[in-house]
Amino acid sequence: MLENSELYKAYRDMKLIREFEERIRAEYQQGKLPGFIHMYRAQEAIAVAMCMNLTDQDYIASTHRGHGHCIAKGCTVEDMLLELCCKDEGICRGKGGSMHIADMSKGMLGANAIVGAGPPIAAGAALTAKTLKNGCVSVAFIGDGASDQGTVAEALNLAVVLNLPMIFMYENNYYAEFTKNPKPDGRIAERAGAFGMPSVCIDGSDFFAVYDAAKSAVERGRNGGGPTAIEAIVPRYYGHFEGDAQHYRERDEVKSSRAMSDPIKIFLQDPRSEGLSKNEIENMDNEISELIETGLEKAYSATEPSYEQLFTDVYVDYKGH
Amino acid sequence: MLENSELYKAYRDMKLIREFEERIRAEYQQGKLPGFIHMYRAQEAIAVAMCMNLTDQDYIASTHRGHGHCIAKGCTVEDMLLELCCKDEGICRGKGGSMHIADMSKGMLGANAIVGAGPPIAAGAALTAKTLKNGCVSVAFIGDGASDQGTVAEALNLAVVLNLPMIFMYENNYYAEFTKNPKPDGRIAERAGAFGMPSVCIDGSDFFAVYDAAKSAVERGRNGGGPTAIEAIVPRYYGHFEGDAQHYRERDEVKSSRAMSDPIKIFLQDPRSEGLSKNEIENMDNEISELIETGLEKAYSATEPSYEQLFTDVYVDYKGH
Amino acid sequence: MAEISIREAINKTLHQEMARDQSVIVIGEDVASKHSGGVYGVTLGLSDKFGSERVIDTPITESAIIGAAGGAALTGLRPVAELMFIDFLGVCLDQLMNQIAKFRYMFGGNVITPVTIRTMIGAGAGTGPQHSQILYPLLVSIPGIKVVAPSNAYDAKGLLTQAIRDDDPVVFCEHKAIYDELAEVPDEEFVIPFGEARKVCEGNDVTIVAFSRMVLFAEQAAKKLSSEGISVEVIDPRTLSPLDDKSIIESVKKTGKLLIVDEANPYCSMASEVSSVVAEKAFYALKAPIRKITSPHTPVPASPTLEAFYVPSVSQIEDLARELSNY
Amino acid sequence: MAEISIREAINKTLHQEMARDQSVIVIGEDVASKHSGGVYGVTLGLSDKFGSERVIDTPITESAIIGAAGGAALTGLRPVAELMFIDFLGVCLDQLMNQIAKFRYMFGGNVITPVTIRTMIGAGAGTGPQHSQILYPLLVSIPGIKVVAPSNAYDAKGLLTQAIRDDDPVVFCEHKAIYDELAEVPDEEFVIPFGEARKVCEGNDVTIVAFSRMVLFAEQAAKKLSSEGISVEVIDPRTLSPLDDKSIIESVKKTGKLLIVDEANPYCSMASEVSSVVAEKAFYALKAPIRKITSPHTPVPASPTLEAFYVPSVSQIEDLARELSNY
Ligand SMILES: Cc1ncc(C[n+]2csc(CCOP(=O)(O)OP(=O)(O)O)c2C)c(N)n1
Ligand SMILES: Cc1ncc(C[n+]2csc(CCOP(=O)(O)OP(=O)(O)O)c2C)c(N)n1
Ligand SMILES: [Mg+2]
Ligand SMILES: [Mg+2]
Repeated sequence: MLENSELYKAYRDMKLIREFEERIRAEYQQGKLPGFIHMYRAQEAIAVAMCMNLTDQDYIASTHRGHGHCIAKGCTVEDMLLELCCKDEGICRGKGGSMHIADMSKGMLGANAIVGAGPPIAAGAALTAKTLKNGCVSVAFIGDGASDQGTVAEALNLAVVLNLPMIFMYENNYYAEFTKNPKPDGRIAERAGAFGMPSVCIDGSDFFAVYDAAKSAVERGRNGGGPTAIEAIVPRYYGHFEGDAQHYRERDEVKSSRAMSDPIKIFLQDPRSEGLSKNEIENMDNEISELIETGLEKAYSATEPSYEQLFTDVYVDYKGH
Repeated sequence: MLENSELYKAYRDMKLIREFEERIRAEYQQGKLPGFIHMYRAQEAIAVAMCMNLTDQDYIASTHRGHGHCIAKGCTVEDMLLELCCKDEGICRGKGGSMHIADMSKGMLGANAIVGAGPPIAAGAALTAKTLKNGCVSVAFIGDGASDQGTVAEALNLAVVLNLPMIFMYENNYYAEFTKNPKPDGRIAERAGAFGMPSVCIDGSDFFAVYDAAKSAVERGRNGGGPTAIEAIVPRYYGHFEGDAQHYRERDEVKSSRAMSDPIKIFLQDPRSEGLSKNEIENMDNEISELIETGLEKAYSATEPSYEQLFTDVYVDYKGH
Repeated sequence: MAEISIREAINKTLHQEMARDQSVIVIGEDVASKHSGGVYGVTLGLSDKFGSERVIDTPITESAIIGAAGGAALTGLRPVAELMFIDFLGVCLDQLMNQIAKFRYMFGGNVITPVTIRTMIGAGAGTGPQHSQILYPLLVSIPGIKVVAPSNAYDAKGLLTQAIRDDDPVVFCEHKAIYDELAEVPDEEFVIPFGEARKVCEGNDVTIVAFSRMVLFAEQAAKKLSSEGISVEVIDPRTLSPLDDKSIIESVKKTGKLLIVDEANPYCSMASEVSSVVAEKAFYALKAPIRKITSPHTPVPASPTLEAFYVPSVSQIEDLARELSNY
Repeated sequence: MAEISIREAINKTLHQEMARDQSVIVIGEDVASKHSGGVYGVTLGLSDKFGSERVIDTPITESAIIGAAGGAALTGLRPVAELMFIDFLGVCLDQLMNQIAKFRYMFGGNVITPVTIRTMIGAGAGTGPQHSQILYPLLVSIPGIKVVAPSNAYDAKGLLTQAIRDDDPVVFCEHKAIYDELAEVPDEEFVIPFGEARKVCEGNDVTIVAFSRMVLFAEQAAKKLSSEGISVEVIDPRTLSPLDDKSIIESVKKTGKLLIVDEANPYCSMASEVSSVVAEKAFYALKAPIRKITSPHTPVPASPTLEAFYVPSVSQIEDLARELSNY
């Protein structure tokens, strides 16, 4: 059973992700943010329920749709906004942007613009944990589209063969860009299972379902039980990236899935959340808004990286040129 | 039920592979052949039973251990020996050698020195068959080690998504080079199955078992039923390549698996082969020896490729330089 | 003749070639998507016209896409595969480098491999380190592949037509920052043979060899310099492999000065390659050091500010060409 | 001091570094195999000494190997990953090019990525088109990777030690045809800094810059020519990225003649790169065209006869150096 303090944290993180994204979405639509951005909306429960089972020492490897993972793993909104605006004080000094946010102090090994590239990297972090016997685990977030990439299969197999403390957290939102996923529910989990690890398919809109699955997977990993796969089913709320008009989707599909599966609403309606006070939640909401507004102001007024920054950090001991 | 003529062909092809390889093995040990060569011994039933279900118009993509597949698909021993000796008259004009033998006239799309590279190519051939609606099927031979490569997973998935007329023929000999395969029997088939295709695991030393599995897979493919996976279990008789002393294997393991699983012996002992005459088989054996000796003589006395050949066939309309 | 964009020219060429030859198929991620035609709309309308059997959406599996295109080409089709961004070469290079490129050679000349791979290159669109690379030098180094990079809509049509009809594998590099550039393009089919550079403008003082988007920059620089009385010859090789050495050498023999502009990272680039060709074969014509402008030896930064520093600029080209003209 | 082979030097260095630093692990296909130590015996004995937790045999999944090495490096280990043949880059390039090479830059300098990738390169062993390539030019073009190619046992030890201790990703290229070359190598630990060329022999008439196995060929040619009274300076850059431009330029300023010998395919090669550096930065010192010897723009043929034509030869080097000396 989760304590109230934990439930508040769960709410707060989900809401923070939601508000963060809605806000940057509005900014993006006004042309104020560069690059591609991908909305995590409707998937918030997955990142938050997973990461609540992790410490800062545990690792995650994220995807192109990474904002939710970052926030759930503890990256600050301010750091992220500075990076989304590609400012010099950004967490990647503006060189990474939305699709490459990383924060080693939080065990966040990076969003990734190459679909399917995260799992081998997460396997490496799990190998570190296994080698150093530090009890840490490593999580790879993987889209349904990404699950087809050969690299993901390779990572699944390596995790089994080396018995790595690792979780494959699939987020099945049925779409890869503009193309509908032809896989039946549970297929991705089954596939991972066939590599020889326990696997389960759950409702990704249900915080508690994800939390329970994550908890036992993380425990298994910490106890030397090896890798686990979790497939979480969710709808995709917005287009693939901001600006995608989704002509390829039926209006009804979008509408009904939006209505039916708001993870925050579902969370609040769950009897297990009964103990949360309206007041407290309102306070949190206000705090969140403030956090984002302050962060955004800071980000907009921060300085651009200088010409010299183009050449730094290519190598440790000398510059690119 | 197979007719006697078919059973004779099965025997002949298996025996031809066996004798071909024993002969080139002896030559190789005397330093008379260049490059790496990999012995197919003990796996003969797989190639032969599979390819007996195919015509020259059907396709196969082979592996580094490709001699058996070539012979079973109809490449002539003479062509192959010329190529193994890297002669100008070789089927690849000496530029391919043992690991790259290909013969388009037989639908043989090439041995391949990159582990796991064949299945995407075979999927392409299956796509041609599907597009041209010519009723052909395409087979990828895949080692147990190769089955882990991401490319193989990608091909499995593509074959399912596009409903390609394709067969994934796994040859599980428990070894990848010097490393023992940690997979339980049937795991490879199960993995393919989890991608959404029918799959089966059989004894690869038993010609009839392979034949039956291949037959129904090929029929399914021809009839628009999509891809099938077959995992055939066999021992590895010799080292990974010629020259590998196999220090990593127990003597007993090698000995017992050799004794227990000679596919030719098993074939001849099967009641279904009762109708084959000793005499006829002896004649075949003699023919085979002669074929190989003649081929070898021709290969040794054939001419080396000339300097100009280095530059031809890089492009269709101009030379490399 | 109507002015159309590079995007439209490619789209029309695909329509034309698919209509002309039943064996041409289009395969890739989101290529069939209705109303969008891929992320940048290049394949719009193809699936409506030719159906899902010939315009094939695939899973996100580039090795399978490229490999299947190779296998299909070996067996009678003429696939046009899309590698959405050239940056994704990393997940499928083997099928291109060790398979498709080598089939004909390894198999003793007994096969053809008529694959066209369309792919997007280049920075300037704020797409960050993993979606903005050039990478064609890597392909140029591989024997058996032809590499094409059009800088305008006319060339895009003629070169893509040739690519699809070519019996060898061709990688066709589309710079995402110039998709909307307009030019007059005939409606009729035509091909531009590979290995023939285009003289963008004539000049006597300095030769500039530039590739893809950099051709546009070089042209701008040349215009500016011409107003200062400096006469610049701009050459667009159009095909990087095969490379039209002759036209470059001829031009350098006239001007004695060479500047090469390539958006790729500097080392082992086309800039290095062209320089080395001239330093070997037109050495005595040279009146000044051979100069190169490339992006720096750094990844492409996400920051638009840094990205603007990253991409070679028109003023850099002007400065160096001016400097060269003063030798 | 004992003479040992390049193979032994690498093996001893791995033993030494693993003993010295617990965070060094070795990972790859067959690297732990008892009695064999991989296909060419380079990792022999490591698993006996350091156990299967630090010497890790993997499935045949190069993307997972290289990617896991990258992830492990980000999180505190110093992995030495083996990519059995560099030809297999095609199935794992993304993890190297888009991930490992770019981590530090993309992540704003907040990480180090101390990965060493050992890999075999080169023709001359009859291994055919898919097991004999050089391919390092492709790596040199990628910002964020360091590329090393030793030509003797002494350098192999010093450079590999540096590679393992280096905080950046390093690809260490071992030419399979020179594993048995002997040299005196100290038992003690030592490092050779990256970016410092070795002057193989001094000379005044012609500079030869050569890489990997070609250094041995150039040295042979230089000996021969010296008996003819032609004085050749041979430079082995040892590290290809970073490249020691200075030593090359200095030498060309002395000799005025440059020949570059690189076993890679010709286009966008190290030969092109070095040529372009000199044509830009030492142009006025040049007394003759810059010449290059590379393998041709063809795959590596399986036939030993053709392979012998394919690989640059000592006599080709002699001929061109002689020609240059006559200018
Ligand atoms: C290797 C690679 N191929 C293709 C792409 C282009 N791409 C970016 S996101 C995406 C769809 C990913 O789908 P999924 O994994 O389901 O994640 P989702 O966007 O639904 O969260 C594609 C095809 C890419 N970035 N990398
Ligand atoms: C991509 C790639 N990785 C590694 C190798 C080296 N290699 C050649 S054969 C082999 C083992 C293959 O094992 P398996 O697929 O089981 O086939 P078998 O040799 O047992 O027939 C390996 C690792 C290769 N050729 N290609
Ligand atoms: Mg999805
Ligand atoms: Mg095997």
